Amino acid sequence: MSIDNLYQEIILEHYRHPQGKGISLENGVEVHHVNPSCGDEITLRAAIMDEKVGVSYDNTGCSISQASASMMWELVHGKPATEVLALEAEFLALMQSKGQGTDEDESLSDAIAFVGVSQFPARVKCALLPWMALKDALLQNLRSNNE
Amino acid sequence: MSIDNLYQEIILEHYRHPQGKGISLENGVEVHHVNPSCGDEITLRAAIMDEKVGVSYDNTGCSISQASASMMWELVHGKPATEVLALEAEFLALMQSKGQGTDEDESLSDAIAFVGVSQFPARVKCALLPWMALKDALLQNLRSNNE
Amino acid sequence: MIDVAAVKRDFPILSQRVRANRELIYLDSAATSQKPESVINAVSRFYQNTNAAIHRGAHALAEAATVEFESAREKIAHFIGAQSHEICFTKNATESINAVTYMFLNETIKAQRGIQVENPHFALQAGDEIVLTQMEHHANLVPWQELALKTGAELRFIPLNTEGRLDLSDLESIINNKTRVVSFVHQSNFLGTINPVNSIINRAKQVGALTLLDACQSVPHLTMNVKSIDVDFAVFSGHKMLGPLGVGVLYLKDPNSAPVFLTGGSMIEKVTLEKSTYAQAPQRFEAGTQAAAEVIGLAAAVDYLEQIGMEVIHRHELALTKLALEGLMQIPQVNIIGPTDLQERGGIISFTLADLHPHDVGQVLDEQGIAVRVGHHCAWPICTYFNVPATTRASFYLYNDEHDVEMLVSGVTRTLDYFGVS
Amino acid sequence: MIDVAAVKRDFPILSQRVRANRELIYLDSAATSQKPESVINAVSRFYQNTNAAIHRGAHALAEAATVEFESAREKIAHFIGAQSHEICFTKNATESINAVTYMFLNETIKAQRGIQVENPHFALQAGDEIVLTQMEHHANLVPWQELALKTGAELRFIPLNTEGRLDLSDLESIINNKTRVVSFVHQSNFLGTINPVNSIINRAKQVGALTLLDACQSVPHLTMNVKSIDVDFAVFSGHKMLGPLGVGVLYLKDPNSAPVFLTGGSMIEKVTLEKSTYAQAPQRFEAGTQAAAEVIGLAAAVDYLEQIGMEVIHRHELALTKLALEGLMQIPQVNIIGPTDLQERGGIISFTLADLHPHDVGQVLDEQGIAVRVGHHCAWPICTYFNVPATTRASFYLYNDEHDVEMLVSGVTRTLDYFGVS
Ligand SMILES: Cc1ncc(COP(=O)(O)O)c(C=O)c1O
Ligand SMILES: Cc1ncc(COP(=O)(O)O)c(C=O)c1O
Repeated sequence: MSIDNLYQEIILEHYRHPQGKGISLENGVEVHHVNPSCGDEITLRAAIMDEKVGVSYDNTGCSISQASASMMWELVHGKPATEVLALEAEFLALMQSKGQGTDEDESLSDAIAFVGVSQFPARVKCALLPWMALKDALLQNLRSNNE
Repeated sequence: MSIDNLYQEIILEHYRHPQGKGISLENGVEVHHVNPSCGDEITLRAAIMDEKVGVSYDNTGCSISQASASMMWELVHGKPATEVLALEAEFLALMQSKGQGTDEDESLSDAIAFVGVSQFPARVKCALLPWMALKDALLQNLRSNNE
Repeated sequence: MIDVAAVKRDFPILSQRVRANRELIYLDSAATSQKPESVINAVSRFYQNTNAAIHRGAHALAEAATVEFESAREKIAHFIGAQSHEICFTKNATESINAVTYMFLNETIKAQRGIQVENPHFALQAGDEIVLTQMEHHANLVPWQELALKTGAELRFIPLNTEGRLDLSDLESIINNKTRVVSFVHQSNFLGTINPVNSIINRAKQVGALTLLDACQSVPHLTMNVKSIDVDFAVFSGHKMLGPLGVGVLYLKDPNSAPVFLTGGSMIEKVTLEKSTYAQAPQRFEAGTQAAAEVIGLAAAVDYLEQIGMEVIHRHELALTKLALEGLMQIPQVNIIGPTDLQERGGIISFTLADLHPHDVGQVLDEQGIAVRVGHHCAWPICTYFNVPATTRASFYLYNDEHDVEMLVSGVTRTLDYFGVS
Repeated sequence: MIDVAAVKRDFPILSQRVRANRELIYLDSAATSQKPESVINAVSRFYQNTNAAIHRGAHALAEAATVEFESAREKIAHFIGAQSHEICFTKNATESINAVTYMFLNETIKAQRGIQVENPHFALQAGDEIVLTQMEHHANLVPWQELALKTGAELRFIPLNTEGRLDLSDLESIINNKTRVVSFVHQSNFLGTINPVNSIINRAKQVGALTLLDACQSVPHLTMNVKSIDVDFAVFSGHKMLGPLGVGVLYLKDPNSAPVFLTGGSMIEKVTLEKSTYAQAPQRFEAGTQAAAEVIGLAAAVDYLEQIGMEVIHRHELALTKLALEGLMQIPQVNIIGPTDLQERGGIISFTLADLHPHDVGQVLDEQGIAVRVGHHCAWPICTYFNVPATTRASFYLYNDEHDVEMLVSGVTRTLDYFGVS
């Protein structure tokens, strides 16, 4: 359980060069999530257009939460909503795997690197923060589409 | 620390045959005191006439609190107020003596028997209940006389 | 069957000798239970190996402490059939009940001031009714009196009958459309009576009232499942179920819609000088540094209880109660206050002895090493109803055996002798 | 002079190794302190020998438990210069503060409803002012926000300056004739600043306001006497001063005139179904079964502290703080948030490191066995003021030494290396 498992090169890379950061999307549902124990924050805007998910976000926080947001953006932006929700479920399972990984985790591509984070209970919330925000925004989108 | 120290013959005697019990005094200040942990209660009426203390009381409670009230009545009824307050202080000191007694405790005459009670912390309050009621009533008397 | 001799060996205090070198016969578990070595060690071990502020640090100890604390929560929740986030920790059952009464007070005041309330169910109006029973512990009476005084709500009581059971004949009128909450004890700590939970909760549901169960004397002694009784709140104390002092539990069926009570660190989401928002359950109800060692100790107590089995414990206590009732009732000067049969009762027996004051009875029993409780047992209205100043109470637990019961019965006879009562 | 090597041996946890077999460098005592063997044993011994419900039984154990509990109270009261009946026990300082804010709420509502109040000082009116500071722990902020919301009182704040001290230049206007209560922290758990207690209390007295001192970070670390500062309420937590979790203290200058907060058993005088009267202090504030083992453990902690001496402890911490400030300030990427000199400060140091997030800093320190705290330290408004998302915080206690400080300083350098920051 060395921290090198936590801070894998690809995570530090995303942290130094975050992808998709900055609120660029004009429409969509905006949510604001906070990790009260450390103060990490994310503002995320998501819309579903032609079944495809559009996401943009801005955040402050530790390397883990920033890298997670960056990789999440790469992974989900432009994907169908159902696929995005499945990815979210997969990522959650990965984070609960206590370092074991899951059977289906290849779908997460680079974000598999977060398996190391799942060995550090105090950091799991950091990695999950952007995904929780995304899920919240998507569900709100779907709900308002149904109205 | 056998309970025979607690239940001395004279205490049981007063418990079986309480002296002065029943509210007979017509005037005076009436107080009601309770020992919340066991439910012992005393209603006590006291007046100061010609510098002398008149007391009457009614009570329910354990042998210790009943005997204490009975002996207190014998000791203080008709005595000058200053002497009664001194006796109260003496009795309090006796009850705090943890079985050692005090230098001046002869003034308490039979009530010296309560020295045994002072070895049982949970029963000290039982013995003190009537005295606390008496003190309260006397101080209220004195205060209203000063007005 | 419980191997009581083996159980007794697990409880260091029970091998003590008291007063004039008497064997300790501990019959005061309804007040507080004794603790097995495993619980005492769980507490010490936490301080020796893991102690750190939970939910607040990224360092190794804090991480380990948080994991231990949250798995303890899971175990304790599971013990009563709840999910983790549905229970929060308090210092004792008394605080748990106050938490609920203050939730009502807070929402009532906010509604009166036109502030948005979190849950209108908690906002009372003058004339609303709160239903309790005549056999409540002060912990489940005084906080409601305070709430009624401050909100204009009114208290109503399900009455006792002379057998020491609830008289439900007027239930339909006592719990009516004005009733907003019904709060009652599962097993009476004074009488030993086990109340008909389902009848009362069903009636409360018919009128849309919230329900609170004071499970202080049931969770430690029988199998209890909050989901199957479908109650809104349940409270109990760790120290009565082999756990450490300083930890109580509040179960909430719908925790995230309940207003907050104590506020401060760790229960917040975001704070500015002017305004704060609050975290989700269970953190929402756990302000300040939590009693982690005690919670972990309580989980060890649950392990101990589960290993023996709650059904087994309940049957064991009933067997002792049968023996004690039979023995005591053969003494003509004994008057049992509470049910004299084994139907719907647990291992708590209150009695008076001739016209001896219970304080004196307890003292003579204590001289013989027998620890019972004397007084009003924090349920003064029961004394008033039965017109006794106080009672002597014996209560049994898994570490008591027939010998303890025999000592009690012979101790009572010896007490009569001591005071020369015949 | 403290013989730290000897002290460390008294704390079992400090000989532990963490992560990849690192020596544990515990620098998180401001969150919670570690416990010496004597405290851990005092708790275990109570359960092994004395455990019983206090103030409630006539039997031998109950008597012994009550005597131990009340002498622990006496010792703890004496430690802060108070009399026994002036302190009551809570579960933590957070509850102590909530107790006071709820006393205000309860009296305010009673006054509004025309019910006789116990003490009109506690009854607020819309427009009354409550003064806090900008550096309060959430525990001394959020409960007052709730009180203000429910009573219409307004919050005012003594502001921070960039040095991390209070700016008292407007004190006369901030504390004015509308001020009813002034509540503030003695030593900031975030900045290490020790506030000018006398100036603030004197001004509060001029306008007749009640005062509350949050002494969570002072009672454990310096000599404090509630009488000489003449404060109305003071609060602190046992777990930050070598004591067990689950016990806090509330000091009240005038306890018998304060309204009640938690109600239930043991705090009553007399109870009927309709109405209850309450006991005198301290029982008045101690509803339900108290955490006797923890209180007795806290008395053992006071013994330990007194044996070393609070003056000695304070000087020791200042020496370590000096060393740490010097060491850290030699690293150009370190930015200290809080006073950088030793005037009126204690052994708590918050800092940021380049633009690394404190969570990452804490993680790399932890990998080296160094336990610090990262985050907003339950004082989010300080982060907002200094415009930092969070800080890394090291805090010292009697069991830390120069070696610990050196490890911290070199650990910070190594953290910069790890993330390639130069
Ligand atoms: C200054 C200050 N006030 C209040 C508290 C709250 O103490 P507790 O969490 O023990 O209730 C703390 C510690 O967290 C503190 O440092
Ligand atoms: C039925 C019942 N309710 C409430 C309580 C209060 O529990 P605690 O004193 O642990 O808060 C007790 C025990 O004293 C009890 O027996």
